[in-house]
Parts: sequence; C-alpha cells; structure tokens
Amino acid sequence: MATQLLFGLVGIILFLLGVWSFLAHRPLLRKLIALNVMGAGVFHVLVAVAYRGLEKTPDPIPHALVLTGIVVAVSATALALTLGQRLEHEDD
Amino acid sequence: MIDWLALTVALPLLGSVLAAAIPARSPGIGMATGLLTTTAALSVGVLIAHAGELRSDLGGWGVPLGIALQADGLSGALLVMANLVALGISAYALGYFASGLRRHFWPLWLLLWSALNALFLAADVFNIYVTLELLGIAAAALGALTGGQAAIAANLRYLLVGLLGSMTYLLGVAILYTGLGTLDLRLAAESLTPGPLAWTAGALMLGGLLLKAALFPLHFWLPPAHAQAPAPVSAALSALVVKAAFYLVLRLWIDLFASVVGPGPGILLGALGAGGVIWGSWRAFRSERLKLLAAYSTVAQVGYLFLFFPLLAAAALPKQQELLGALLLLALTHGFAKAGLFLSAGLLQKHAGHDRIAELGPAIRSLPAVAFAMGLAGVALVGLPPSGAFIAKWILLTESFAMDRWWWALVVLVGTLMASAYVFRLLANAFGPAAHQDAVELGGDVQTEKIGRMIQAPALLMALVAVVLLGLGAEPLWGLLGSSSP
Amino acid sequence: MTLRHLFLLGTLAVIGAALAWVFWDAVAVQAPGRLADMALDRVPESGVSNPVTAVLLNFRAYDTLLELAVLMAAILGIWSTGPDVPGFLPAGEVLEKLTAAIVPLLILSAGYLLWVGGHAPGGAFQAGALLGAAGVILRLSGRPDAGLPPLTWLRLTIVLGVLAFVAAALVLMAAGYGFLTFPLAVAKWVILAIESAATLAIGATLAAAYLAGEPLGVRT
Amino acid sequence: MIPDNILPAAIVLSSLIPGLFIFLLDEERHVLRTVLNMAGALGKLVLVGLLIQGVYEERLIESRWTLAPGLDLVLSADALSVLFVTLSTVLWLVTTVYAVGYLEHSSHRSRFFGFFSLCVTATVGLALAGNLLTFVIFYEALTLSTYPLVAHRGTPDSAQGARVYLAYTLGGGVLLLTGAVWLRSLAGPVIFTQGGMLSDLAGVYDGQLIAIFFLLVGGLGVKAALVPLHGWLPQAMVAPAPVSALLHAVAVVKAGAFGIIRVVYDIYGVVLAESLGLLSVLATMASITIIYGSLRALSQDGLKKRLAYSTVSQVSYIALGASVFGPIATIGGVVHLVHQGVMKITLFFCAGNYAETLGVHRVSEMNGVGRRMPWTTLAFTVGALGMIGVPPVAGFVSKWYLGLGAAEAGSDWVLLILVASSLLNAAYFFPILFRAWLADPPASWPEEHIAARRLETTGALLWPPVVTALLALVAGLFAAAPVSPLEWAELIARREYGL
Repeated sequence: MATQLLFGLVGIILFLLGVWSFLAHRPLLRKLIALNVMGAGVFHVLVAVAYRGLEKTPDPIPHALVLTGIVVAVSATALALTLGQRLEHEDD
Repeated sequence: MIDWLALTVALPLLGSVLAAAIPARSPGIGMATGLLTTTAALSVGVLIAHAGELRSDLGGWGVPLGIALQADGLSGALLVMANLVALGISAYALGYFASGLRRHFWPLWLLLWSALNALFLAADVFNIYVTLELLGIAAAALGALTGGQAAIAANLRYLLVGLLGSMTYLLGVAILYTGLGTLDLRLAAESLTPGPLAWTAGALMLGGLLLKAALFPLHFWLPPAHAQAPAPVSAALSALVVKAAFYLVLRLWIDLFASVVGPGPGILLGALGAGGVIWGSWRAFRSERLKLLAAYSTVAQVGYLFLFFPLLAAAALPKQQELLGALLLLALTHGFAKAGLFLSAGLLQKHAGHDRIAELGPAIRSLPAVAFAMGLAGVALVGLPPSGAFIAKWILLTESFAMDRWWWALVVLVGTLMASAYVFRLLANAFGPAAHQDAVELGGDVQTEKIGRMIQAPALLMALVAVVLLGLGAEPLWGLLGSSSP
Repeated sequence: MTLRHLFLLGTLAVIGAALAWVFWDAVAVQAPGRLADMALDRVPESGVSNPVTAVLLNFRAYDTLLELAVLMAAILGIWSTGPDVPGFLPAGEVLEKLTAAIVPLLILSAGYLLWVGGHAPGGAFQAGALLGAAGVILRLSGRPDAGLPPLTWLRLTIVLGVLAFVAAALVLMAAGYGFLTFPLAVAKWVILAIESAATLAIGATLAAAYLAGEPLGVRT
Repeated sequence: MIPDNILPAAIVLSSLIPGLFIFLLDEERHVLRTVLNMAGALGKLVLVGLLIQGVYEERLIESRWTLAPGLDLVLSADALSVLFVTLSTVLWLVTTVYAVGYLEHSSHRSRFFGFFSLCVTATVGLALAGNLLTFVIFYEALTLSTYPLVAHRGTPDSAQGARVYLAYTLGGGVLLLTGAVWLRSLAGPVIFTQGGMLSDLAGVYDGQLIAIFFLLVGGLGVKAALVPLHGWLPQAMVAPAPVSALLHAVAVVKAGAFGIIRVVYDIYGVVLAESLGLLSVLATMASITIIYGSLRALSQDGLKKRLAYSTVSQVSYIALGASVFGPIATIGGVVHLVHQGVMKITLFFCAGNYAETLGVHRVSEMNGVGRRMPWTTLAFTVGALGMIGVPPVAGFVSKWYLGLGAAEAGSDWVLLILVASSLLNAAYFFPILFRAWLADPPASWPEEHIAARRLETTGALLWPPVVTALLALVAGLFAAAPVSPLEWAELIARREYGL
C-alpha cells in the first residue's frame, strides 16, 4: 500500500510538473519535454496500480497499457520534433 | 462470420499499408479502400437500423478482459456520416493534390479514416486514448502537408495541444481504472457511483477531450490549424475530427458521468458553448480569409452542440430522446455542410489563387456550382430552413422555452443572426458585373487554375445532403435512437 | 515569477492535493484485483505464458494493432515534411570499432528479447527498441542511412507490423473466427509471426524517425 | 385524378421542379427555359383549378410529411389559402411572360429564372401551410429565394439594397421563429384552425400570449412593411422591374400580410385577439403605416420609389381589415389582398415599360408618355385610379367594405384614416396622370431602347399590364359574380366568424 501510494503520488507530482512546464514556458521543445514528463507521471500511476504486493504477480493489464502508451508517446514526440525542426530550419 | 464493425477499422488500415508500400498506386488504392470502407460503414448502419445495437468482442475474450467495439443509433449515424463525408473528400482529393503530395496524403488519410471509425465504435476508455493519438498524429501530419511555415507552426501547436489533452484524458483513465478495475465503458458505468472518484476522473477525461473538441475557450488552436491545412484536410478536420472528439464527450457524458455529477457541469458546458457560439461567430464575421471564416464558424458550431448539455441533463426521458435526436441531427448537418464549405473554399482558392473574401467575387461568379454549394452550406450553418440544422434548432428552442430555460434559446437566436451576417457577407460576392468582366479580372492572376466539373461535385453533393436530405428526411434518426415518441 | 505563474502554481497545487486524495481513496479499494486475477487465470488460453505479452498480443491485441498504426502514422508524417536531414561526419577509428561490436550485439539481443517475450519479460517492443537503437548508433557513427534498407524496401518494412496484424486477423476472420481471435492451436505461432513483423517495423520506424525526413537518397 | 393528399404538394412542386432544371440550363437555351417556365406556370394554374373545386366542395385536401417526431410539414387548403394561391399563380404566369420580355438580353438569366421559380414555390408553400412550422419554413425560404433576385443586377446599389433587405427580413425571421417556438412550447403544434386554436390557454397565459403576438406580428410586419419595419422596401427598388412587381404585389409583402391574417384569425382567433386588446394596437400600427407611406410617396420623384411607398401604405389596408372586429372589415381586408396585388403589379409593369422603352425613371420625365405609349399609360391609369379607390376599379370595393366594417364596429376614426389616405393617394397619383396625358412630350426621351412600330413596345412587355389592368377592372365591375374575389372573401369571413 505504501509503495503503491509513493509511486502514485510521484506520478501525480510528475504529471503536474509537466502541466506547469507546458503552460509556463513558450519554447516548443520545452512543451514537448513537458508532455513527456506528464506521460511519465501517468505511467507511474499505472505501474503503481499494477502493484499487488511482493507475493502476488502484478496486474499485467496496466503494464501492457504503459508499454502501449510509451510507444504512442514516442511516436508523437518524433513527429513533433520533426515538425519543430522544419520550423527552425526554414527560419534561417 | 463477417465482423462489419471491425472491418470499418481494419479496411482503411490495410489500405493505408498498401498505399504506403506502393506510393505510385496510392490514389487508386485509396479510392478503392474508401469505397469498401464506406460499404462496411453503411452495412453497420443498416444492421443497427434492424438490430438496434451491435457489439463485437474482439479476440473473443469478452469484457473486462478483452476490448469490445459497439455501435448504437448515435454512433452508427455519426459513423455513416463520417464515412460518406470521407468518401466525398477522397473523391475531391483525387483531383486536388499535385503528384508530389499524393503519395503522402493517401496513407495518412486512410489512417485518419481508420481512427475516426475506431473512435465512433470505441467501447473501451484506454482504447479511446490510443485511437485519439492515431487521429491526432495523422491529422497534424495531414494539416502540415503543404509545408508552409504557417501551416507547420499551426499544426505543431495542434499536435502539442492534442497531446496535452490526451495525457490529461489518460490520467483520468488511470484514476478510473484504479477505482473501478475495468476499462470497459459499460462495466464502468455500472459500477461508477457519485463521489470524488467520479468527479476527478470525469474532470480529467472530459477536460482532455474538450480541448480536442475545441470548446470555447479551449478552441484557440483550431482556427490556424484548420485554416492552414490543404482544403480536403481542413474539411476532414472541421467536419469529422472535431466531431469525433465531441462524440466522445457526449458518449462519456451520457453513459458515464451525467448521472453521477449533478447539474452543475452540464450548465458549465452549456455556458462555454454559448461563449463559443458568440465568440466564434464574431470572429468568423471579422475574418478576412475564407478558410479562417470557415474555421471560426466551426468554433461556433461546436458551441451549439454543447448548448444541448444542460437541457439533456434536465429533461425527462422522452424529451431527452427528442433532444438527443436534434443534437445528432445538428452534428450530422454540420458535418456535411462544413465539409461542403471547406471543399468549395479550396476550389475558390485554387481558382483565384487566394482566399481573401473581399476579392473572391470573380472566382465565385465564374464557378456557379461552387457558389451554389457554398450558399447551401451557408444555409445549413445559419440553420435556415429547410436544412437539418433548422429542425434541430427548432427542437432546441422549443424545449428551452418549454423547460423555462429561455436564455439558451436567446443564445441560439443571437448566434443565428451572427451566422447570417458572416455567411451572407461571403455570399454577397456571388452577385456582380457580367461574366466577361470577371474573366478579365481573373485572367490577370497567374496562379489561376482551371476547375473541372468532377471536382465540384463532392462539395455540391454534401451541401445538398445537409440542406435537403437531412432537412426533409431526418425523421428515421429518432427511430435509430430508439425513440418511442409518436 | 509573475502573478499568472503564482496563480497557476496555486491551482496546480490544489489539483495535486485533490488528485492525491482521490488516488489514496481509490487505491484502498483494490478494485483491479479481480481483473488481474482473471487475466492471470486465462493466460494459458492465450498461446503465450508471459502475462504482459498475453495482454498485449491477445487480450488487448486491438490496442496494439492501433499502436502500431500510430507508429506508422508518425513515420509517414515525418516523411511528408520533406527529405531527411544530413547525417554526421564519419566516426573515428575507436567509435567505428565500438559500433562494429555493439550493433551486432544489439541485433542479437533483440532477437533474444523477441523470442523470450513469449514466456518472460520481453517482446516485440523491447526488441524493436533495441533495433532502433542500433540504427541510431549507426547514424551517429556516420552512416547517413542508419543502416536502413533502400526506400522501396524500407516502406515495406515500416508497414510490416500493421500488415501482419491485419492480415492475420482478416485471414482468421475469413476462416470463421472473430476479428483478432487466435485459435489456441495456432495462437503461439500467429503471435510470434506478428511479433517478428512488429519488431522489424518498430526497429526500422524508430531508426527512420531519427533521420527526420524521407530518405530519398538525394544529398544537397 | 390527383389524390387529395398529393394535390397541395403537387402545386408546390410544379414550380420547384422546373426551377431546379432551369438552374442547370446553359445561359443561351432561352427557348427551353421559357418552355419550362410556362409549363410550370400553366401546370400550376390547372392544379389550382382543381384545388378551388375541392375547397368549394369542402373536401379535406392535405399533404403531410413528417420532419421529426411531432414535427409535420403540412400543406393543406382552406378558403384563405386558396385565395392567396390563386392570386400568386395567376400573377406568376403574367409576370413570367413579362420577365421573359424584360430580361431578353441581360446576363445570368438561368440564375434569375431559377430563383424566380423558387420564390413562387415559397409563396405558394406558405399560402398552403397548414401549421405554423410549415409557414415559418416557407417564410424563410421566401427570404432566401428573393435575396438573389434583389441582388441580381450586381451593381453596388443593388448589393446595398440586397444587404438591407436581408438584414430586415432575416431579423424578422428570427422574431417570427422566436414567437413560433415559444407558442409551440405553450400550446403544442400550432395548427391553423378557423376561429383560432388558443382559447384553452386564454386566462392562464395572457401575458405570454400577448408577447408572442407581438413577436409574430413583428416578424411578419417586416415583410408586410409595417412602419417602422418598412425600411427595406424602398431600397429593394433596385431590383429588376419584374422582381419589384413580384415583391410588391404578390410574394413578399403579401406573405407578411397573409401571415398577419393567419395569426389573427387562425391562431389567436379574432375573439381572443380582441379580448386581449391586440386588435386595437394592430389597427393603430396599420393606420400609422397607411398615412406615413402615403405622405412619403408624395415627395418621391423616382417613379418606382413613389410606387414603393404607396405599397407600404396600401398593404396595411389588409392588416387594418384584420384588426377591425367584424366580418365586413374582414372581407375588406382579405379582398384587398387580391385587389392590391392585381393593381400594384399593373403599376410596376408599367413603370418597367417606361424605363425599358424610353428610359423614363422619374415622375418629372413623364410628360406626355401617354401619347407615346397609350396602352401602357391606360393600364397605369386604371391601376392608379384603383389605388385611389375610384369606382368601378377593384380598389373601390376594398375601401367600401373596410369603411362599412369600421362603421359597423364603431371605429369611426378608421373612416377618417380611409378618407385621409384616399386623398393622399389622389395627391400623389393625379400629378402623374396629368403629366402623362396632358403635358407635352419632350423632343426626345432620356434613352429610347425600343422603337414604336405596330406596338408601342414589345408584346411581352405590353400584354401583361394590359391583362392585369383588365383583371382589376373586372374584379371591380363584377364583384358580385359567383367566383369573384369578393365572393370568396365573404366565404372566408363567414367561415372565420362561424356564420
């Protein structure tokens, strides 16, 4: 229970840090990193939910969700980075 | 056994794979896939009309272990609309894109199509997240297709804001799963009880989706993204992508949250909708570019859809069905009309070489079918008879008077006048000096392109559907929703 | 720190407190336990023995299919923005040697992870990530194509995951099974085939994404 | 022959379908276009004949189509709708002939005749509307189909006129819509019923009913050009003459006036309207409009402008008839719907002829036109005398019944209004007649387009005003004949008052 809470609370803090950074900073790269931090936060929460104590096998479903979520986040990040780069390149 | 629900998702996926692998053949593959997918979607529509509801347990596991697809009258009607509009956009895109962009357009477009169908059929809250991302990524990539700096900037912003929305939504899903132990919508609805969990999950999930649905004041990303995209993509973004996000809000609202959160949130959504109607209409009226006008008009139209929420929450069951039918009719009408408007705008832009409203007169006059399509689409956007939007607004107005909530009616009426103002500011250009003078004026522009007849057909057809078919033939919609009203 | 920032911080702090409380409350219920037990119980019917792989490739295979589509959308989107950006200078001797040692190792590990995913932690995504990393290393060490095949073949590779998935599902549907239903007798092999295709697709996509554009082979 | 549940729909479709085909025609196919136009107009006339017979026999003639649960599009025929349908159909036929002649060489003819047909479709639809929803639908459709006609010329002037027209009519449409949905929320489906359908609500919702009445009349008053909602009408004069003829005589202003009759008699019922005190307010508004329109007409030099203000004034006779309690005034108001239409269309045709043939647009240019164009001027004279109320032209009959009705109801001040307005009518029409007949023609006309040969102008322009002038005479001379407008108006009044 305590482990779960610790992980979950860290996840929530990470998520909010991401939100803060997304809203407070203008540069697109920072926003993108902020989004990934938010994602990491959500994944923490999911991993925390999966934990069922050391004696029991963890819930495999949140684990699968996290894996899927990571790939999705990577994909979006890759596209965003490329778009951002096209912007910079055509600036100069 | 043929699983039509799954086919509407799988066929465009397969088409996209083929179009990506064989770029030279992508238009042919895309069009064939579009026809097959639309057939599958129509089959779903027909099956719903007979059976009322379809559900398919993918993998045969059943919920909560597996993922289900489901379609009822609401999602079925939107699915059919989305596929018909997408087919029209495809036919238009055949003639619209220069050869360099074709190979990029088709595979992404089919992925977008697949994501739309998947969203309308989704019954699993996590699956909705994955599908939203597919939709968002494909949409942003398509929106940036022209490669202009403004287009890239607008669509990068769109992508990032979309990610913010889906991350927020995903946290809501995580919380919901923590509390309920299921991801299936129907099972979640059975076990969700009023309380902090419902509030928090609802706020996060709906909040994230509202950002994607561009509800005022979360609409700021929409106008530049929709105005900068190539016309067929703008049409899809405004008519379908926003609609899909709205559908999810509605679905979650009806199935999950409306009964456990009290009347406050419904009123809040209605109030924000009202803000969207007024602000969107005003900005549309002030826009100097046609596509920006159309984009702001989407902000206003989304606002109208949200005006139904407080009434839905307060209405008793038979009235609720009537209102839901009207809401559906409004969404369908807007889908067809807005697609028609954007496709027309694209043709004018091609023909005139720009989309500055004040100087579009000669182009509009030399393309009467396009002018007509724009006129019809405008009639539907204002909500004048005989369009489907008129029927929908009539019901909305009547019910808001009947339920002593006339202030919602006031918003609709003011919005109607404002919409007339921006639509007819545009249409006034259709009247001007005799044809030969226009030819001189147009000929002076080197960017002018000849517009064939075939590419004008989709815009006109969609505008006609919005005004004639949905205006005069909408009654079966209520049957589809299982209404028992006489 | 402006007033706006302070306001934002305050709001986020309140939201955070609320979220923490709700999470605390919800965790105590242990609601997901039942579903976890059900999933673990039915792993033997899935054709694999690693529960996470069972969820990913069978129970919730539909999610995974769409996730592969997301990956495909991203790379197609990246390609639509224009040709790839120029690579790095060729590596020095030390890096070259290191690369020559590491890349085969990565590929080998990927193969291992792919195979082991059936019964222990591992699987297509981990394996694909290693392949992608191999591509990134190659690119960093001066191979402009990141070791990827020519564009025509690369196109086939990046769609391979979705193709295998959809094809398997449609073929089985034609044979009378439900969409994404893998009969137990063949489930193991179907899953392995899909995973292999997905590994290649993921690896190629990640490496190709690193090129930040369509590798048309034209250098300016 | 044609089943009674199809006939009303067929009447609406008889102009809609040709109209849609006309849109698709190439600009140069004018023979086919004229054939389509005439086929639609004549076909509609035949169908209306069948309708008249059916209503006379008191058969239930109704087409119904469900738009949404509880929302029906209903086209049905009663005595009042038949009157308006017949008027529109006959005048459409004449105007089509005139428009074909008038627009001989202008551009965008397919667009013009397409919207022209849609405009008549909308008019006939709202005439046959069996409930308020249907009425609102066709009322808005009328706005939409007339807007392109007003804007047709494409000049800055016409763009301005069209913009003003649209602003007024769409604004009016929103008022009407508000009243309609509010009423529906109180009373359920608002079906036009002889004697009214709101008596159940009286006494409970009086305040709301009064507010709704003013919303409805406000919305209808825009098209009926009730002061101060009349501002669009003089501006819309920039439209081509056949459009002005149609707007002023048949379609637009009549739609408003007809709607007011519907609201007073078939929604509220004249008894309820009287007891809520609505009639006297309406009568006051109508009277102010009558006097104001006439006063403004006096000072206009532009012929069409003068006719436009005359319309403002004359149409309100209809509202006045509806707002004086008693069957005789009702007869006067209803019959004026027809009489004003026939007379005013004559005047506009003539004004168009002067402009097309001689380039004469102003009253001050009209010296001696009677010698150059005697037939046109004769027709104009008949129309003008009718407007003033000189027997035996039809306008006299209307005013006679209005006056008699006012006397019967004890509203002596209405008599005063009638006398004053007739004097004013005379004051702005007689100078025109004097100039036309008695003054010497100038050496040359401002812009002579059509040389006088056997006829003073082309046949298509000449015959329509001559025919409508004859109709105005016949309607006055044979007012007592069995199928005259007056007889029909008496039938309507009998049924409304349940006599």
